[in-house]
Amino acid sequence: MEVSWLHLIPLLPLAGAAVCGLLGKWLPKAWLYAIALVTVLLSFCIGLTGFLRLPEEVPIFHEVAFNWFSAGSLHVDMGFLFDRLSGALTLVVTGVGFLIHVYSVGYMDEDPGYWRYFAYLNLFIAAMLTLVLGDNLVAMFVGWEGVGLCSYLLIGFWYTDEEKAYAGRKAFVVNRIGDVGFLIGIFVLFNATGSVSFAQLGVAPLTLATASIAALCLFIGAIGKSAQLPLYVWLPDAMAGPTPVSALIHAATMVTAGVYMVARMSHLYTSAPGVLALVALVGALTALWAALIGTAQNDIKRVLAYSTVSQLGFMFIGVGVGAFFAGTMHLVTHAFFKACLFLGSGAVIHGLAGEQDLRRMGGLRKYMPQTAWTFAVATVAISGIFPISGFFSKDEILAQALHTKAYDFLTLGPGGPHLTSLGTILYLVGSFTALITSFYMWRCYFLAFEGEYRGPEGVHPHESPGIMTSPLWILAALSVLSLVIGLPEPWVRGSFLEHLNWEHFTGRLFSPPRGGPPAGFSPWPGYLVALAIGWAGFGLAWLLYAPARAASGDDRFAALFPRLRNAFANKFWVDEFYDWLVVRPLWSFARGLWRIFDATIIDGLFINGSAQLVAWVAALARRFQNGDVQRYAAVTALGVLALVYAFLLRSSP
Amino acid sequence: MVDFFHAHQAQHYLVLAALLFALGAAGVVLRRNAIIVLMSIELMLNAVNLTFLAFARFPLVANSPMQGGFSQGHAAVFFVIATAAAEAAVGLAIIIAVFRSRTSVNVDEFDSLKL
Amino acid sequence: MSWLEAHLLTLVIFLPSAGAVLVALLPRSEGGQHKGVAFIFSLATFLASIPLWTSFHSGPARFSFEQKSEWAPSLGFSYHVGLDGVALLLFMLTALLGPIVVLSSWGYIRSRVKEYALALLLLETAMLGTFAALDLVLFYVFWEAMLIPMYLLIGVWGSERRIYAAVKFFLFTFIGSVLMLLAIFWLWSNSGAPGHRTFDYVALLEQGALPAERQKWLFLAFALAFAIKVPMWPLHTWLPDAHTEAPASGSIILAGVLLKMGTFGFIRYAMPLFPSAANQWAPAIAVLGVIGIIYGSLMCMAQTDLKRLIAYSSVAHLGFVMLGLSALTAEAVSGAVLQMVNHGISTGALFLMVGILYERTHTRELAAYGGVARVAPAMAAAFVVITLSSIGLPGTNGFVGEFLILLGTFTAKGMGSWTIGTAEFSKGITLAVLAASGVILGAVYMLWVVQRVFFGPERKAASHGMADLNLREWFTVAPLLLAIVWIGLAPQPLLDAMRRPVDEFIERVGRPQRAPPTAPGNKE
Amino acid sequence: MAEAVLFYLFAAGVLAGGSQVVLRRNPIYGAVSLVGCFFFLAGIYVLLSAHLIAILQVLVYAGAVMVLFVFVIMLLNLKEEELGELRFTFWKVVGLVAVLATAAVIAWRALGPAYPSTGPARDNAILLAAEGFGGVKAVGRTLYLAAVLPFELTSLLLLVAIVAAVVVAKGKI
Repeated sequence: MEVSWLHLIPLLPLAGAAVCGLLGKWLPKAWLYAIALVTVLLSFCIGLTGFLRLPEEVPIFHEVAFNWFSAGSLHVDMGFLFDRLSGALTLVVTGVGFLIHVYSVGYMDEDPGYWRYFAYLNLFIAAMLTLVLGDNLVAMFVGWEGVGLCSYLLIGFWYTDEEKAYAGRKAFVVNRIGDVGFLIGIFVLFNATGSVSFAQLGVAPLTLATASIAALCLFIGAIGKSAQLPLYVWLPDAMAGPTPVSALIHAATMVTAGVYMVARMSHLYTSAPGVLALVALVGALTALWAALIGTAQNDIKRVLAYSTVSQLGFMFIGVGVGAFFAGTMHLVTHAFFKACLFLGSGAVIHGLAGEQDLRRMGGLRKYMPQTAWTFAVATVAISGIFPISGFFSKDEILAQALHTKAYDFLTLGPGGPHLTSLGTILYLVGSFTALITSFYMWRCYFLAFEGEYRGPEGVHPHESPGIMTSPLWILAALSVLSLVIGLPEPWVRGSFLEHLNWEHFTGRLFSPPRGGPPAGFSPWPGYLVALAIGWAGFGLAWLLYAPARAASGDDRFAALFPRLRNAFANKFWVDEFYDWLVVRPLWSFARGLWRIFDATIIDGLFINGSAQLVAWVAALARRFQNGDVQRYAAVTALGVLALVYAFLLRSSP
Repeated sequence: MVDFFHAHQAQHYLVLAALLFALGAAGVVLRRNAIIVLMSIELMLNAVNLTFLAFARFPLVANSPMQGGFSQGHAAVFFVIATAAAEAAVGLAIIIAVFRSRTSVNVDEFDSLKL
Repeated sequence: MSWLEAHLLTLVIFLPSAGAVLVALLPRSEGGQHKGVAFIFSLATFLASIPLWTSFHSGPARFSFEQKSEWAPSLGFSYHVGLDGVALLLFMLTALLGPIVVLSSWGYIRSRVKEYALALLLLETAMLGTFAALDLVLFYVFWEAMLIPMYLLIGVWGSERRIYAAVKFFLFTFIGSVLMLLAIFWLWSNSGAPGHRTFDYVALLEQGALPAERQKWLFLAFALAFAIKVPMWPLHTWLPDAHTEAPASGSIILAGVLLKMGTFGFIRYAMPLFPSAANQWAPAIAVLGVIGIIYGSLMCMAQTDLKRLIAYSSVAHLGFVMLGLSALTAEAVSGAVLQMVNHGISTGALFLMVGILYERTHTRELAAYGGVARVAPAMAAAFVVITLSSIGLPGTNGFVGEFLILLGTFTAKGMGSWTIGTAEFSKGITLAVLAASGVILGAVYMLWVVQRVFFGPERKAASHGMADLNLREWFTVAPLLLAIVWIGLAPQPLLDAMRRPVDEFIERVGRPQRAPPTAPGNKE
Repeated sequence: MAEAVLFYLFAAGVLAGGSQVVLRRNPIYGAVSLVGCFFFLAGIYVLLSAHLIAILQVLVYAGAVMVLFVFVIMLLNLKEEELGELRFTFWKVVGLVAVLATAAVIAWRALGPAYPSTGPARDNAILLAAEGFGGVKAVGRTLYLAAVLPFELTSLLLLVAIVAAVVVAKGKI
């Protein structure tokens, strides 16, 4: 259905950003907060209204705001597409975004750059909404790069700290690498179909080769944006930004854009099963890789960052096995509990006057009970312990991986072995990762909230004000309540909950994988295993980091696996490896190229060399120009003789 | 009259002009005194004038292609004379100016033009 | 058509010259009246050029606002001016930059102010004339006339090594121009019987294609002149020196307009006049463009001098433009033309900002900067926005241009392919992918600059109470910022204006006409 | 016949005067012999029917210009030791040889077959003589009709020369 109000959803926060950014310095604080919050809230309300009024038969709202640019055969509209997927994500973005705005009012109140902060935050919401709502790849790319920009600005928010500024730059550049992949993906699709809009791409017939290349290129974009191997390195560093930013951008919304894009392009990805398998594999590897690193981090935000990378890996397993609904469902639930976790960590940091080191926390449950409770709820959710949302969404992914038929047609090379067992491998890796996830999340909880207070002297841990704790409670509640969208479809069939069931809800939205969706399996075995895994992780954490002796838990862990833990703690030396492999060689190469090629060969040898040659010739010629007029006259006479000779004796008969 | 033309065609005048030109050129090349150099230049100019007049008098075609006919040769001589007068005036002025600063009129001592 | 309408273009072109006459008549003095006159006249030029934009519509005529007066009919040259969409955009850009340039060095230029104002005004007329000329001699006259004021701007009001830079600039440009002049004469002598020869661009264009063998050499002669001006790798080394030594106003003109002369020359003269040669050389030019993109970006990463760095970034950006022009698809050429405008705005603005910084700190060393954002937040914000435009972030003008160029190149099937071993690589796709890496490198070096200059702890240059943008500086920066966002959000009017000339360009160059067969045995 | 005698007489005078200019060490003798040379040259011009030019030669050259020379020579009043010796250097010899060779080539060529004794040149010359060729009227018509622009420009040239001579010679104005 064509409507004319969709553009308001991203436009309102954008207007808020403009007002805050241009006038914020002079506006009274209260006004500024009001503008920033109300614009987001209004967007949420519009989104909610639209969501509830989506027509049943064709659940799509569509609007072409204006023709952005067209040249040759290319036609790019600034158009918006509001269907069940983008609608739900709009609600998540504006909803969680609004809560984080509220939280930020408390968190950033004392920072002199608060107006800048809210401008960026609103700009981010606008960009993210453009990404989600864009009805074509280019509009999506606008949001895609826009969120990257906001991420850059917010990570480097405290720009006087060189390291934080560097982290922002790193995030942007690494994202750019992915973005270029995304761009090339757009070009491939345009080259093949002559269009960039989802509506036409969703039905365009594509050859396997084109689909694979396009899917691969777009996935490179997703790898960058969603921090997957090998481009995940920016996300942990991105924790340099204010904590609410980490919650909103680097956990709940922006980083999930890659998952959203793959789901949005399900038609393309199901046409390229090889790339689909790659998506799942990358997701699984990243999930495991980041979870392992997460076990040995001491910065509370870094633990959460690696857990985000790991959870994103889970989502990619979900979309990679063709279960787009499972991946996106985890996206939604993850948004709630991860935002809750990050905000909780923010409250901890706030209450400890900036302390982020888990080793210098402990026993905080006594000082900040609300934070501790909500943190615990979210930890339960992420560990996949029954019955909170994470359990269902994560298990749905694993179950879909185990039973997937997406790879049935896939062989390893022409005539090679079939890849039917790939799903099982993914399941095993995913389950093991779930175990580790549960372990490190509980470790984090125990270290921070249980045991004795080990923090710095003179700091009085205290609970945060209500404006910060209330979003925590709401998010914790959402983490619990969102379990309803993950209940297995057979359980809710017929009841009013059916409409809330994610699989049912998004049913017609995604193209099924080539082998069709897995059907007719019982969820119970998977649930039992998952339950066991969740508790096992908790148990392991308890063994090593039991509240009473949490402080020495790391030592016990190190005693068990000394080398492994060292590798985890050093993040597998990936940053150092990239530095050695790419960063430093590139800069040295640039300098060498400049000195040797540009300055010496082109400029020195050719340019100044030819000038030098002219100077030599001139120096030679100068010896004849000695100022003696009579010698000039003599030479002239010689010339006249030559001319006369030539004219009179040579040329005429 | 006719016999005279028979005996004295342009070539005699041209040879005379060549010799006069050579004299002037030799003066320019050989003499150091700037005034004499200038006078030698006048000689050369007159040699050129002589050629103009000779060719104007003994044309190879019946009608001149130029407007004004063969008198154009005379017009050219007229301009040369005017130019020569101007040149002599400026040249002598330069000689005076140089003599003031260098107290010499020897051209081989004037070499400030060299790079 | 009223008299004013018929002569509007000429009036706009020569309005700055009128200002120059006035400046010349004013007595030499210490006060600001010379700069004032220059500002008023350049502003008036811009205001007078606005009707050109508003009343421009692609009618049946190829060129709007055309005016032709005989000059020397026996020699075949005339005063013939007119604008098509492409020229109009660059013309408007020049008119917009005019007053900004005058304001930019208002406080910095303190010596020989009268001559300075004269040079700026004459330069503006020459630049406007170059874009509007439709006669090769007129074009050449304006083209060379730009050289002299620019040479003086660098050589008189520049910094330490200004003489070296000015001479280098002059010689580079001049060497190319001379060959172009020869080619122009050749075209003229070939354009008809004696007495009926012409230098008129339109007439020459309509005469049809020359033999391919001839086209090759003539194209090379024109292309060399323009390639130096662009500048294309490896003829770029005059640019860093000229930019580094020139005063801010000179740098803005250089980046904003003069470099466009090269690319404009390609799209207006070199390629349409010699279509089959252009078609034949296009892949080579595209390769040089891509080399320029990557090489220029790498050079940026190696610089320690702020202005030199931005100068090298021009090499990269102009590489994009050349790539787009030589891709010969409507998308890429449109993108290239748009990118010319974009580069003029954003790199002009970058040099403006650097000039503002330099005026305060008197250093261009990156190492001396740091933490400027803390003392001058508005300056930092403006710089960041310009940076984003320069690295082509969506929502700014840079994105649309780069996107169209890359997309157009990617889909350029006419370029053929390279064969390496058994694998076949489409030239368009390969070049687009390589060029896209420039997008990454662009972010690397520009954000590095932002961090180095504005972020981090306050270093030497920022410490002695640096003032934020003052009102005059706001007046110079704000129009450019507005243009960045405006073109980024609504580029369509610009694309509409250039549609017709771009289509004609593609029509002519993209599919080469059958060139008359060359002499037997001269098989190409 | 008389004309032939006159021609050789005048030619001898011209060459004698010219060589005195080159060979005389003191410029004042040179100047005086140059005047003589110009007079003889005027005679040659008459033989060529260039009556107006011959008169101008005497008036302008032998009169005005040479007076200027003599005046300057007197003004400078060079002393004996300032006159300078005639010194032969390598380049002077080269120049002299080149000059003589040039004259020889021209003379040899002029005496060659380009102007046959009979033929068009002779016929044309006879025709021309009948038309008052070289008189004031003929030359004047050419000057004022065909070459009026250069003629007027000459006045400008002379003006410039006057100004230049004053500026250069005066030193300080």
